[in-house]
Amino acid sequence: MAHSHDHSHSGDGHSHGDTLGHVVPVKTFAKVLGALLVLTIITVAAAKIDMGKWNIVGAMVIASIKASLVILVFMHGKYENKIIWTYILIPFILLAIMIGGVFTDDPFRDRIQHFKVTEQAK
Amino acid sequence: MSAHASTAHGNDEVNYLNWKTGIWSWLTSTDHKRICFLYLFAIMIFFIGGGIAALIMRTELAFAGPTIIKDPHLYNILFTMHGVFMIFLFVVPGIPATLGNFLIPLMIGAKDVAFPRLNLFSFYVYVIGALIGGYAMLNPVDTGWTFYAPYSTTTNTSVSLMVFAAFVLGFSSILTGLNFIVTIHQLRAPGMTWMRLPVFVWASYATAVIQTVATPVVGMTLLLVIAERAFGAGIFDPTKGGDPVLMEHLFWFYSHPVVYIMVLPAFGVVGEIIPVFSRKPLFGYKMVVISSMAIAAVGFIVWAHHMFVAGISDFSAKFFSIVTFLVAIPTAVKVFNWVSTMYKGSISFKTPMLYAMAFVFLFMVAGTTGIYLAMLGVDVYYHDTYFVVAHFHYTIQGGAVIGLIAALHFWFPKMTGKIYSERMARIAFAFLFFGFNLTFIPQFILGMDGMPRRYYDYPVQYQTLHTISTIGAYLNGFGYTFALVNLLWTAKFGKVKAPRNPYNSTSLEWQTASPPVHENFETTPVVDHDPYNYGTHSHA
Amino acid sequence: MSNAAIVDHNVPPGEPPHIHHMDTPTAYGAAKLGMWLFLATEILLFAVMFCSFAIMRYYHLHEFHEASHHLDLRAGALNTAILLFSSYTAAVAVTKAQMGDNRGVVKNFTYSLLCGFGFLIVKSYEYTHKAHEGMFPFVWNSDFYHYKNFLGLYFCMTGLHALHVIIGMAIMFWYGIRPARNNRFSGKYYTPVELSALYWHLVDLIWIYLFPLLYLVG
Amino acid sequence: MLGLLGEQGSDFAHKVDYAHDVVTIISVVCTVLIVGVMLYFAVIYRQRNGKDHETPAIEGNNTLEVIWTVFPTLVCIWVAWLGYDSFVDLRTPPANAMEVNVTGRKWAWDFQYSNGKKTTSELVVPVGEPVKLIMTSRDVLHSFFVPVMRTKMDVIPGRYTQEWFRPIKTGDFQVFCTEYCGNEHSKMMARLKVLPRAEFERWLADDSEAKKLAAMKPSDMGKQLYVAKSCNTCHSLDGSPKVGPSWLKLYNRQGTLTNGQSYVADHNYIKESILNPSAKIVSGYSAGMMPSYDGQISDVEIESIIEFIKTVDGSQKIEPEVTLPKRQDAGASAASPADRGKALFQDSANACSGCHSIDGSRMSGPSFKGLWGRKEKLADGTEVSVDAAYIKESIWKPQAKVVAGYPPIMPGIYEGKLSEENINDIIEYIKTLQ
Repeated sequence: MAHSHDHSHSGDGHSHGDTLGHVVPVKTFAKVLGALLVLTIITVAAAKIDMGKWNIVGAMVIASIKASLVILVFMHGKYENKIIWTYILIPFILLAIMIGGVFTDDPFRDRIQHFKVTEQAK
Repeated sequence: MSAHASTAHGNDEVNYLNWKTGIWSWLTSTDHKRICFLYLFAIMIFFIGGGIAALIMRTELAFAGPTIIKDPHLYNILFTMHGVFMIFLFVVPGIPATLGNFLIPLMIGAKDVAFPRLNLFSFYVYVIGALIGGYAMLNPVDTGWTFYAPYSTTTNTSVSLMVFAAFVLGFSSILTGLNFIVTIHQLRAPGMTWMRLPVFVWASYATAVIQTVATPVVGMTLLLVIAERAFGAGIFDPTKGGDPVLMEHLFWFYSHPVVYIMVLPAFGVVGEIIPVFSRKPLFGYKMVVISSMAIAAVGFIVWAHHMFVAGISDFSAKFFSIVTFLVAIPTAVKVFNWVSTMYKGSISFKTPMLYAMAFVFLFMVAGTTGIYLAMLGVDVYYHDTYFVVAHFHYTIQGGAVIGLIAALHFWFPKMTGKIYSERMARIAFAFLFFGFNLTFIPQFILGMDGMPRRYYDYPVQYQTLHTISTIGAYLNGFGYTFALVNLLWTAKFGKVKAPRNPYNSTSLEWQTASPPVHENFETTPVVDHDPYNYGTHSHA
Repeated sequence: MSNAAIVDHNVPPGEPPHIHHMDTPTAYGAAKLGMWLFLATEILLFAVMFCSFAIMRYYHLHEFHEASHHLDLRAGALNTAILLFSSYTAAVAVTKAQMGDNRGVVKNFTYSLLCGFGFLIVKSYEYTHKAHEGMFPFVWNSDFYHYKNFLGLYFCMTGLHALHVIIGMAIMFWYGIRPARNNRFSGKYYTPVELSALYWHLVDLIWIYLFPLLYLVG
Repeated sequence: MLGLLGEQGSDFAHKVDYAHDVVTIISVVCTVLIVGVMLYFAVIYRQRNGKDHETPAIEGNNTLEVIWTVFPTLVCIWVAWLGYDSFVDLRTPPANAMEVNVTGRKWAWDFQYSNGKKTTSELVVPVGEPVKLIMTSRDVLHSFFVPVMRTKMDVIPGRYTQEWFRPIKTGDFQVFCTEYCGNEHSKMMARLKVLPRAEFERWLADDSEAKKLAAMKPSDMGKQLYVAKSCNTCHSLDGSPKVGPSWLKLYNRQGTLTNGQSYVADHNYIKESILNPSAKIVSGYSAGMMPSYDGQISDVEIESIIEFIKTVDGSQKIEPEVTLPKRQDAGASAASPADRGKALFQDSANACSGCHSIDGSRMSGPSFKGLWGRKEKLADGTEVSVDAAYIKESIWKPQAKVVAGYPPIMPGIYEGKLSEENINDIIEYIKTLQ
């Protein structure tokens, strides 16, 4: 709440010369693209190895690294202010809450014996 | 307290109401104040529609056995219609889209919202949603407003259309919320610091956040219901390996926070009204602000308290029960602050103040009965009984709708430039308040006796209380009609012109003309004090 | 009691409405915040399906594994590369706009558009193939009945994603390419380019998660 | 304490009620205090003579803020604990609990005991012993709510949920469905009958009928069921067409359906047709005539009926076959209204006799013997005396007033099929069956 009272600026403190926002050189983008493609290959390769339930963890970790790269560089996230970062993070937090909340339910449900309607009859 | 500086510039003749005329100029206006009226008229249609549905239902329920409705299917349609109209089409856009639209720019000293055209667009999205919903009523839905699977995925009424309408309406809600967030961040007048924002703006901000980030969840959930119906996606339908309880989870993930979309702005309204009529600063402004944000945040982690008997795991039920109690604390803090604001005040009982005080009482009842429903063992008994119905109506009607009516009375002079008849407004208030309690207190008792909700017919032992409740409903309906007709009549034919600042308020929206000029302020305001700048500081 | 000082500030009287509604940096900040908020809602739209996916996978782990092998991994990987590349060109377009290079904007957004088309072509190839095999809505083959939960989600997720691809392409064309051809953008004004690109990156972002979930680990 | 929730029927009810009463007292005290303080302020600090008096600019008080944040927190913790505590009991059935299977369906409750005994809309349990209900649904969500037991749980298709209670007193209690489930949601009730132990044992052991059936050869059992389940009303064994297709050489018969597709009357087809009669209608017959036997018939019974069908080759004699008159224009040929009514009753096109006996024996619907003027207890607990209006309503709108203890399975096909005159004739006929 303690952020700038000076509302009339965009809050983007990284203005470069003429432009309103930060200018990222094309070369940086190219490097990131390379990294993303390499990470994709790693994901595919990692999926070929059977690591049980760690497969999905690994895949999600790599995906999250890729997503962070996209947000930070491609989407100029690195140069955005706190407000925007709040709203970048909120959906991910809510997704975590949603999945976390739903998973307090299903894995903990009583496994009631499938008595009997059928068993009894047979 | 004076507004001399500005009256010099003021031109009372030209204002936002008359600077352009003709229906077309209203329908295409991007002026937030005019859009407020567009919404107001649109939602009132559905308020009346939902209200009539409620009265028909109450009439049917007045006596045991089939009375005026011969077919239970029709009854089921009516309560679905009542729920869908009241929730998706009336209360959710209720305060935010009408008064939020009107007041946020005025209160923060802006000319308009950040995206005026988007604002108008979201109104028309609302209209499209409403039209789709209306079209769906040709084969009326009978699922209840909750659209629980697998009933909703198997009934042959037009559920797909109706939930699509709800999806579209959600889109409108999202765009409104988004607009407000950006407006409050970017367009505050010079000197309007965050801690000088009126609590209504804070409440609206919290509301807007919920609108923006919760609504997509229900939107997608409803789309998945359509997918289930259209091609059996196998997500919610148990016969295809889906999980109906998952649908409940996702539905309540939005539909619990939506309760705060409805009621938080009403908190804001009460926080505005009480200081003005007590001539006191709002007691504990900071805590009121923090509690608004806390309610919005906690609202996202308590949803499964709607599902204690839905077949969720005991662990889940226990977890969600405990976090639910977290809501009680900031809400209690708010009530304490409102009441303390009146301490040593100079209290006048204009109609808005009567509504605000009624709100405190009704909300105490709503809040304390909410405690029962958060308690695991007790909720098992009360779940899906009339106790829940009564609690919900105390929260939403006693909270959000009374808040809306209070706000309409309070800001009426600003919105229309007219002064309504205080006597008529008080008579309406009396009917409304008395009728409301007469409707729903018997329903609490019915709930204690175990009467389940959504029953077309009931065992005879419940009849007396149902009859009383029906009488109350009619009084309540009469009160609403009276209040709204009074306001509408005054707006159209009223003779008494409102001054700039009829209540001697110190917050910004009262410092401009009544009604305001097209771009709100004759000159950009510079704010140098708190919104509730009342009373004398003791120089001890 | 202090006055509510209302001082003439900076707006000359008689201005037409809304033209000077906000000054340029404010408008830029507002538009960007608005867009990010909108992207947040989009992510939450997909969040529901990710959550459903998690639960359904929990219940039908084995079926999900098997069913994911029925998807065309090469098509999925190709589409991933296409989208990553298109995201890169979209990002480059923003830099070009910031430098006032309108032709660069047109060129790079056109690459992105073409990639979008490529993505859709591959996707429709996959869909037709699935329809052929009887793993498609309305033509379910009962042999694949137990894959229904996976495939239902697969079609909901990729279908909605494809819809976003189409919307993203329309936005890039309408708000990016079209005005750029009229040399509208400069270092002072390139908001539409940045917002279109942001939207397009979101499409990529979602796919980054969809690809391993659907095609790889199942 | 306060007894707000009414009669307590289970041993944990008092715990729930205690939690409820504690929170009631807290709520009332808080509401009265807050509203009282508000009104007190309103009175003593009211504006006088329409003029404002000077007010202090009090902006807050940290001590107070802390107090009224901490105090509600403490109260909430206590109250949450009370709710939690009562809930743990509600959800912890003792290991030795007697299990009863409960199936919810639109719109009735079926119960099955571990010895195979089945009831509909009536759950009988012994007093003083824990009962665990293992519940599932056949169609949509339902919820099994026994107010006196203070317990409730949703019933979900495709899954089992459970609830339990230990009754502490005998008597008849109400069971509601509290999860909205469609048109007759408010009629989806059941009785909970708590009996003394010995009486319950007797009731449970009374399975003479079931035992006799179980001892039989499947095809013989099927033959018995053919009559007991009223199949004979609509399906002949000699190839003559009735309301439904004949069972003569039915097994593996091939033919076309009303939708043009072909069918083979194999195991699956027959089973489906029993459980979901409208799914596949043989060409030449109409849908909606046969009530669903879903929930009315066990898998074993279906098996034995199929075994019986396999044996039907035209040689079978149907011993208790009601001699049905040939289909006729019922109204014209008979003389008195009662005779016309009798003809309508026996007319296989109406199939009344499939579910209603005329000798007082219990079938799927109430017997017509002595029906006229009888007081019937309805499923919703109200009473109705059988008069012309009730019979008419029951024929045209069978689900409107279902007699307690009977499943709501009568098809709603008679409106438009039977005229008012026809019904009057039937009423005259019923009057003769005293």
